Amino acid sequence: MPVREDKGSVMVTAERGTGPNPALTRKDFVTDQEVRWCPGCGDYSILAQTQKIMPELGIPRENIVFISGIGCSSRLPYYMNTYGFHSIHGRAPTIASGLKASRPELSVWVVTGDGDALSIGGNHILHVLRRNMDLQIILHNNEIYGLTKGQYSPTSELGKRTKSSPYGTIDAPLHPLSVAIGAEATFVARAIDTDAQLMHHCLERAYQHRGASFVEVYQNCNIFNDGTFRDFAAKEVRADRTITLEHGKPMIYGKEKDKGLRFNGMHIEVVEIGKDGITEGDLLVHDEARPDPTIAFLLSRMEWPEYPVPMGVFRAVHRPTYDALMTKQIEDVINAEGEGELRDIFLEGDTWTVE
Amino acid sequence: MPVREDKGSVMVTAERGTGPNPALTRKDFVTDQEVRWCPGCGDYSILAQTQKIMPELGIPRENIVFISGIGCSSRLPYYMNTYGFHSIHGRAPTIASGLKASRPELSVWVVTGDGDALSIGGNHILHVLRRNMDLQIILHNNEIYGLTKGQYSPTSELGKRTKSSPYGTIDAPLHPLSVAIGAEATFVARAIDTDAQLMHHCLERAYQHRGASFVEVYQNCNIFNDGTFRDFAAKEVRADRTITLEHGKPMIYGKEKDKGLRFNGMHIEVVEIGKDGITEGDLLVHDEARPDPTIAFLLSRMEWPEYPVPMGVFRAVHRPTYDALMTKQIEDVINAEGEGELRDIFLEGDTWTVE
Amino acid sequence: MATVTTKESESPEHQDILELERVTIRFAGDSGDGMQLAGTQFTKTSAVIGNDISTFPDIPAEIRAPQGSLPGVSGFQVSFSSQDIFTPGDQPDVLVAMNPAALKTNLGDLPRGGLLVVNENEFNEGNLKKAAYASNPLEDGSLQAYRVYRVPISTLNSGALKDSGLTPVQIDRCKNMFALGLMFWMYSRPLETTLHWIDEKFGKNPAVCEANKTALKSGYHFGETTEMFATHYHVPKAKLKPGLYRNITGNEATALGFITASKLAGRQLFYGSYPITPASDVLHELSRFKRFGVKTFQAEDEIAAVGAAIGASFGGSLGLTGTSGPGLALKSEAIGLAVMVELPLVIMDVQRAGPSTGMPTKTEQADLLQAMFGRNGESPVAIVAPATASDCFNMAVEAWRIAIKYRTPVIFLSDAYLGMGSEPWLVPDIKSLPDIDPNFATDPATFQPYARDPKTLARPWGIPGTPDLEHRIGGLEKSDITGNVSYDPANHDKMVHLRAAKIERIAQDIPDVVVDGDESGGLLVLGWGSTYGVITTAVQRARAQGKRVSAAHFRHLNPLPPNLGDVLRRYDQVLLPEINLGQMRMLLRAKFLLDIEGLNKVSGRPFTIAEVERKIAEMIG
Amino acid sequence: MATVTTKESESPEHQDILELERVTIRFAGDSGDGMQLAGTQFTKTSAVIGNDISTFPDIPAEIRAPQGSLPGVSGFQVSFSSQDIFTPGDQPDVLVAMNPAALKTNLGDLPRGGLLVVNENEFNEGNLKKAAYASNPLEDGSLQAYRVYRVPISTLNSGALKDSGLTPVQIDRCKNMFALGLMFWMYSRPLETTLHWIDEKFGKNPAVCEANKTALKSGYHFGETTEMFATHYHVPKAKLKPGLYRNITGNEATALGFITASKLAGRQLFYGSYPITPASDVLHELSRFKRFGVKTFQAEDEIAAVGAAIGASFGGSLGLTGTSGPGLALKSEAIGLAVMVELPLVIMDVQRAGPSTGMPTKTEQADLLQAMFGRNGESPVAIVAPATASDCFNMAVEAWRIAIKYRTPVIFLSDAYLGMGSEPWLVPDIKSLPDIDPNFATDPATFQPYARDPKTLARPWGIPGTPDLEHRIGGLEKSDITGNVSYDPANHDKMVHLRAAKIERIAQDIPDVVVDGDESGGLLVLGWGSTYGVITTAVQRARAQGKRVSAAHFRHLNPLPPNLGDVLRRYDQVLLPEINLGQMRMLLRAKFLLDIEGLNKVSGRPFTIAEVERKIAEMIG
Ligand SMILES: Cc1ncc(C[n+]2csc(CCOP(=O)(O)OP(=O)(O)O)c2C)c(N)n1
Ligand SMILES: Cc1ncc(C[n+]2csc(CCOP(=O)(O)OP(=O)(O)O)c2C)c(N)n1
Ligand code: SF4
Ligand code: SF4
Ligand SMILES: [Mg+2]
Ligand SMILES: [Mg+2]
Repeated sequence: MPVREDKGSVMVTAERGTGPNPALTRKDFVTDQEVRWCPGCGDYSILAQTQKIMPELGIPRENIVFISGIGCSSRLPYYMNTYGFHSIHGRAPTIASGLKASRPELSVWVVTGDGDALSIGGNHILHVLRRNMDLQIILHNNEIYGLTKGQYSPTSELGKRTKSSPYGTIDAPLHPLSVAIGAEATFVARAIDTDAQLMHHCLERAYQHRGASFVEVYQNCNIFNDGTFRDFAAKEVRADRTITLEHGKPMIYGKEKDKGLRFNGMHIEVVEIGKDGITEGDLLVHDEARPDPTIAFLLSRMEWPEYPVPMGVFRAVHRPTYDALMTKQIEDVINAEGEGELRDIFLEGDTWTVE
Repeated sequence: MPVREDKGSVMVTAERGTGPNPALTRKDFVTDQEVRWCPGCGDYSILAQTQKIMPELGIPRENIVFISGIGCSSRLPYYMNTYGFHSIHGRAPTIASGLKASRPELSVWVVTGDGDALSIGGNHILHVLRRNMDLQIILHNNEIYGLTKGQYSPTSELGKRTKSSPYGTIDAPLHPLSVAIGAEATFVARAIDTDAQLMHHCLERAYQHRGASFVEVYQNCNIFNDGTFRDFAAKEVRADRTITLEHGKPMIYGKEKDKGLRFNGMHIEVVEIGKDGITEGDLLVHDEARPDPTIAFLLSRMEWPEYPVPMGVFRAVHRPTYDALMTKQIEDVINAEGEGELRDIFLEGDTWTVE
Repeated sequence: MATVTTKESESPEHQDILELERVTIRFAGDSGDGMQLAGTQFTKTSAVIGNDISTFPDIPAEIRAPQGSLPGVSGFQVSFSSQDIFTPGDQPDVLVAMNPAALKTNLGDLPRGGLLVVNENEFNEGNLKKAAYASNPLEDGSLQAYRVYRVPISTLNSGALKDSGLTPVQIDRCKNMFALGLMFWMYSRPLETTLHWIDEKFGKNPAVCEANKTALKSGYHFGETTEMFATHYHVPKAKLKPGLYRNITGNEATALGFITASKLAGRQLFYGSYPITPASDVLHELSRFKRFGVKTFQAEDEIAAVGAAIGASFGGSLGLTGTSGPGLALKSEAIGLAVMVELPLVIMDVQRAGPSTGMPTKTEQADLLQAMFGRNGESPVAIVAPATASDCFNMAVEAWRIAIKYRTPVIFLSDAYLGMGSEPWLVPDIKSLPDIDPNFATDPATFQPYARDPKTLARPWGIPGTPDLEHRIGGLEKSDITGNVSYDPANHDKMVHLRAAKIERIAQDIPDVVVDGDESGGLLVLGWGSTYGVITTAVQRARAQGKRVSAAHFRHLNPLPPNLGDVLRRYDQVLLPEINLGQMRMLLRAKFLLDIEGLNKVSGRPFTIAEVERKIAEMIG
Repeated sequence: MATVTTKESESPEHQDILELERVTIRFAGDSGDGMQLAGTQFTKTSAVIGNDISTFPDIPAEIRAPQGSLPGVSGFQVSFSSQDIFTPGDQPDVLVAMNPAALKTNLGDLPRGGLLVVNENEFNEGNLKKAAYASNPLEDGSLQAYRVYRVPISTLNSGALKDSGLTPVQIDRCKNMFALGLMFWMYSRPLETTLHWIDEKFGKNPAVCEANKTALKSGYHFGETTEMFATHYHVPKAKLKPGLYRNITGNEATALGFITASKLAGRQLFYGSYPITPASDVLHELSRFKRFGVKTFQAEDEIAAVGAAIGASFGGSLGLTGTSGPGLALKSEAIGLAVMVELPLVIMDVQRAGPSTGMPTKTEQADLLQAMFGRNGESPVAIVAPATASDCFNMAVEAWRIAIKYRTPVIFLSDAYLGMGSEPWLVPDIKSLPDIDPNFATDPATFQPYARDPKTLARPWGIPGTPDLEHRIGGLEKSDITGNVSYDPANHDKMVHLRAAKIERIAQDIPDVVVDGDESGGLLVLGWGSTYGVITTAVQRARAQGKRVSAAHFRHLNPLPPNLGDVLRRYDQVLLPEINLGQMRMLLRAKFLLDIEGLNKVSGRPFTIAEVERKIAEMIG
């Protein structure tokens, strides 16, 4: 089988290249299974972008694997004509870890939901990120449990009324990207179902990054949580209420490109360019490659309406991946000690012969 | 039973008061069980401070509960003459949550290890912190699995050789306080087994804080990981290599009180007071109550030798606790709807009589 | 099965009214067509007018499928009768199919000669394609075996509502009410209950409210005025036990049972749970009941849910957790802890089809052995299983009686069929239910954490907050009496036996199993859990045919009713139908060394009465 | 038990040498006293000189207790013989007690008349108090029933090492070597093996190296020169099967078996595990073997460990996971997934005493029913159990043969007694072991994810990286052949039966159970797992006394050996000793409807031979 050689890339700091696979088109990634999401569900557009990007990455189809947990979002592998594993609730990162660590040449994608990843699966997310296992993790965050018909999730806003919280929730939500950054993530990004271009960009960057790439996608569940992101994500207001981070560029946003973010003492503030003598030069310049994760963390705290909601790549730093280190350690040992012979370990310690 | 009234304290922003309970002494908190840690283990001094502080907090003994998971550290409840529960590996936060949510008047302490809390129990730590359950969580971090005789833990340094990593580990460690802050913790602090006074202070502050208090204690395992903290924590160097955070005070440290931390653009730097015209006024002033957790997060990233290791209270902010909100929600519903009568819910919906 | 009686009478419009003993209707349509609502309303009305009823919703896989597609079909079956009934009926007598997909998926269950009402408007090219019909079944003669009524429900409905001021989409949503109205007419049911319900539900939106009422009435009048239907039917009142009734699903009854236990014990109910089909409804129910002081804790996972319940029990509350099969697997380790610390704990498992994720909305009884043995070491727990939807109430209370009296985890083993199905519930007189004494330890002079009550072998429950009872518990082996950690071999042996003996002692409180039929001889059909209805009906029918067959049902699965072995030995043959591969059968064979025969079906569906009847016939001719 | 033979001979110093058939020595001291080392060295030397041996370490609870305390006592028992032996001996013939606490905890096992060697220096007031002795047992006459040798081991040792240049603490650490030297003399063993080992171990530190050697020799010479010991002993070589031997623990043999399977299959071994006593040693062993390409993944918990193993299996590696009882409970849900996706997977459970945390270092066979049934739904897996420490190797390979051939999870059920105990292992000839064919699917033209091999019912293993075999698997019910998600009732029923039938098919590869003794009639003592040694010995002894009793042992627990039922029916009585409350007994009773008798012990310890002999006598006089 054709295999993308990726062994020994422990110290590689460059990103992985992409390039079209001329033999394949989007259609090659569509399965014969009927798509079973509710009409209008945000999952459709995530699926569409995922299918679209595949031929552009230059990976042989047989080397691609999609692994998911349980949830509406986790049905996605059934619709991707690649290898796929729709596993059990919360455990996709563990299955993906075993697969990637044992077969580093495969391109392994994890598809998960806010409940799957951050409720039952929180611990695995924590550890897969700190290990920097070379996976793409796509979190469909609809701030609700869709599949089980509408209970609140760990990202649902405080006070939300749902089937299981008829008087409103009392537990504060997690910020998925703060959790990821606190867990030593090397790549974190955010996209939204309604912005195909941004999603495409985040998926591509996630693939290019060697290491665990964590992408939160705001996804509308039009049945149980319709419009949660509307306030800042609706077409009419999006430009003024979100900011797309671009590496090396000042943090400017707004329909008129007239707003920016400035670092002021120890916190971040929104300023108007041109007002009070503020120029582009005063603005914070986005540096996704900062080794220290603090600014990325700060960005992960920004919420509408206090701030524009940051989108795009928050952080992309390089650190050896678990799978590559594992491969390398074995190679090093074999180089040093020679390949193992059963006979040698059978005869470890004292032996004796009975005649 | 005498009960400390704590209901309805949802919006309380003040800290909980302490005051000696004249009827009790340290001895009242010692059990008849033989202490079974290795001689010289850092757990002894944590136990000693815990027993010492109890009578000072002013809580009736019968209202105190210690809950632990499994590990050397998790034996601690057996030595505390209070109510205690030595549960199963990683699950102490869940049991403590059920107890505290159902009996908010109790003072519930969680004792855990780096494996117990951050490996198998990572998800529960995440959620108990975001819920801000009013618990004191004391993490004995010895950067090793002690009880199972010396495998690496999620806080062991990269490359560490242990029984299960004879060629060195390949997974980067977690920073427990970064994880906690990323999980929306309202109180995080750090102490060390050899500094009794600091430990006492952190335990006291943890108790005073209403909400989930997360205290990391560096604890020496002299059998399987002796001396991990020695570089910065040994008596001779401690003053120069650690910094004790004090709310409202500039960040000064060093035997001679001649070093400080300054905020420079977007990162923190170590400066010498008096040199290059630097004065106290230039230093960062510690504000544990900052609503934004970013600076606390930044502090949680500081490591020797690049930086002095911060000790003491990193963050202490107020947010309603889960247990209090739960109590209040029930009270509000009862006030609005009246106390429940079985008859009413038996007869919900349409009923009919058969004669 | 509809039994046509001879009595006929005339309606004003010269249509016939036939009196029937029992009718089973299935409403089927797209998930968006409101079939569950139509079914529920039909059920309520039938109950209110005095029929015995039984229902079963057939909800599609958890994902919403595209409109008109086969996986998107949703069904609701209701059986109503003038006699006691125990199941929602094997096969419908009437199928209401709102679109081609609904017809396709459900027609197989309609017996030849059955009544088929179709919404002919939906049989257009697009929908036929979605349902994978090559040709239109309404046209191609493939429905000849049925009594087909083609009703243009969509257009009749929109016609009736053209002046309602609603959008076309809103109007279309009312067509379930039109269909319901038609069925109400067909089975001589009054409209009041549903009209009242519409008022309550849509009161805030007068236009929608009016439209729904109009649609309902239009459906009814369509039946009355059109000449399409030559006959309509009447099912007289059933002779139920006198009293006040409501309709209840098993999950609702379970929730009420748990709250009732908490009231009877005078202790707060604490429910730790993580949502999972088909158990989530109990979480939804209980979280509505804050005014009872019930605390519901939606945990991060099943382990946290049971952990929190154990913590609550340690604190003296009724620590309850609930889930379905995969969640029970996750709780195994913590249930073992509860066995070791001997605290009251109830674990509800609403079983669904497995293994693994399986078929989440389908029923099965295959978690029994997991409940018995799914923990490391010798780790006995008590198990109870309700027999019917309303029996869920009784067994939920019973689970708590056992848990509290014996300080033990108790697994409450329900299933999707019971949990989602409904039947009339004779509302109990609360005063008639005996209190449950938590019997807390309070006396420091005599308190020993692992001393035991000589009769029950239960240890004392000494809760935090009680002065001078401070003590430590945990998962390491405990020393007898003191509860200190002990590695003593003899002590371990003793404790393993004590824990087993304690569970056995529960049998002293369990009623003997009662046989319905002959005292001995012939065939005994034995059952546990949700097979009660089919077994009872099948055995009654076989006896009516003069067969020597009896039935017995037990609700306590561990320990078993004390007389069970004696009873089994009295019969020539014993048959045990189970919705699994013979799990209880294995336990009984091992215990009693009797060659019990199994009838096993694992298709995600309950047995049909006919299946049990057939097996009886096979065994005794 | 030591059998004194008549032959006597004289040593140069006029001490007697008695020839014995078998001797059992227990070394006991504080955890810090190096008893495990002393015991291991004694074992090695005995093995090297040709005795058959069997050992069992008795390690204290997981926490290091204070020096000299009762919970801090560590023991190591070694039995060596000129005959085949199967167990480390019921009771020691000799007890070496390095301090009062060791005496207190171990004396109960020494038979009256047994040899007792005590380090009298440690019997001071402080140590006596720590061991809760009211008076000094060396002085108060309480040891009269034993042959007591009071040796001032500490002072003799420090005297010998006074010029070693070591600190007093370092010197004291050598006293285990002194004691060992003394035992070597007493049982006529050469010092070479241990001297060699000391060189290897302490080579880098010459002073310590020399000191240990000196201590060892001093102990030996002390025996030779002192007049304290009138006799020493000789145990001739055993008549073992010819070949190359090494000493091996069950956990070591297990690890080697797994690596061997990986070599035989030509596929990488991937071990996902979370540390837990007594399974961790397999993780430690496998992580040393990177040069075999073994990948060990220390996961964040047991669920992640099994998840990773499943992922590795999906990728075509040998996905292995290992744990002990509580960890198996946590893995339940994921094992159910592996059942549904039908991938090869081996799950090792080194059983320990439960329930819950139980007694982590103690042995038990009480996870059998958890292994069989601890999952939701009908979720069958294969189960194998090794009989002895060295048999762990065979069964580890066998587990993989089954897993790969039948595409199924296989549970490998070892226990603390096997895992930690050791015995000589006849090193196998690697070439004699047949290859294991992973038999991957590669042909897109014929590939169907859930098509089945007609003989094994296994589905194809088509791994990522194979062009045009792209497919999706998962935990929802699968459609026969295509593997698509299916809610079809008939399909579910079929798949449940297929999965069960596939596991049953494994029986076609399982050897018949072989009886040791009579073909039929009388009593059959049946066993599985680690009871092999005691049962074999007890039955041999009973037969030697002319009793009509036979033994049979099986290593395949699910499915069972095909002839098992027939065999059982041939005997008048069947006895099944188990270290649980009768778990296999229940399964066999249910399956064969035979009234099998149980002998059950749940004290965290293996049976003694005497216990089995007693039961045999009770049953057949
Ligand atoms: C062990 C287990 N527990 C619970 C469930 C039920 N369950 C399935 S998906 C889900 C949550 C889905 O939420 P999310 O991950 O946000 O996915 P979404 O449906 O919103 O895309 C739950 C609770 C399960 N399948 N397995
Ligand atoms: C379910 C389960 N898995 C594994 C174990 C084994 N185990 C006990 S403690 C422990 C780790 C201890 O490490 P830590 O929490 O750091 O505590 P320490 O002993 O270092 O204080 C492990 C792996 C267990 N008891 N239960
Ligand atoms: S329930 Fe919500 S998330 Fe699930 S498919 Fe429907 S719209 Fe999408
Ligand atoms: S092993 Fe380490 S952590 Fe455990 S008791 Fe000993 S010194 Fe302390
Ligand atoms: Mg979601
Ligand atoms: Mg630790």
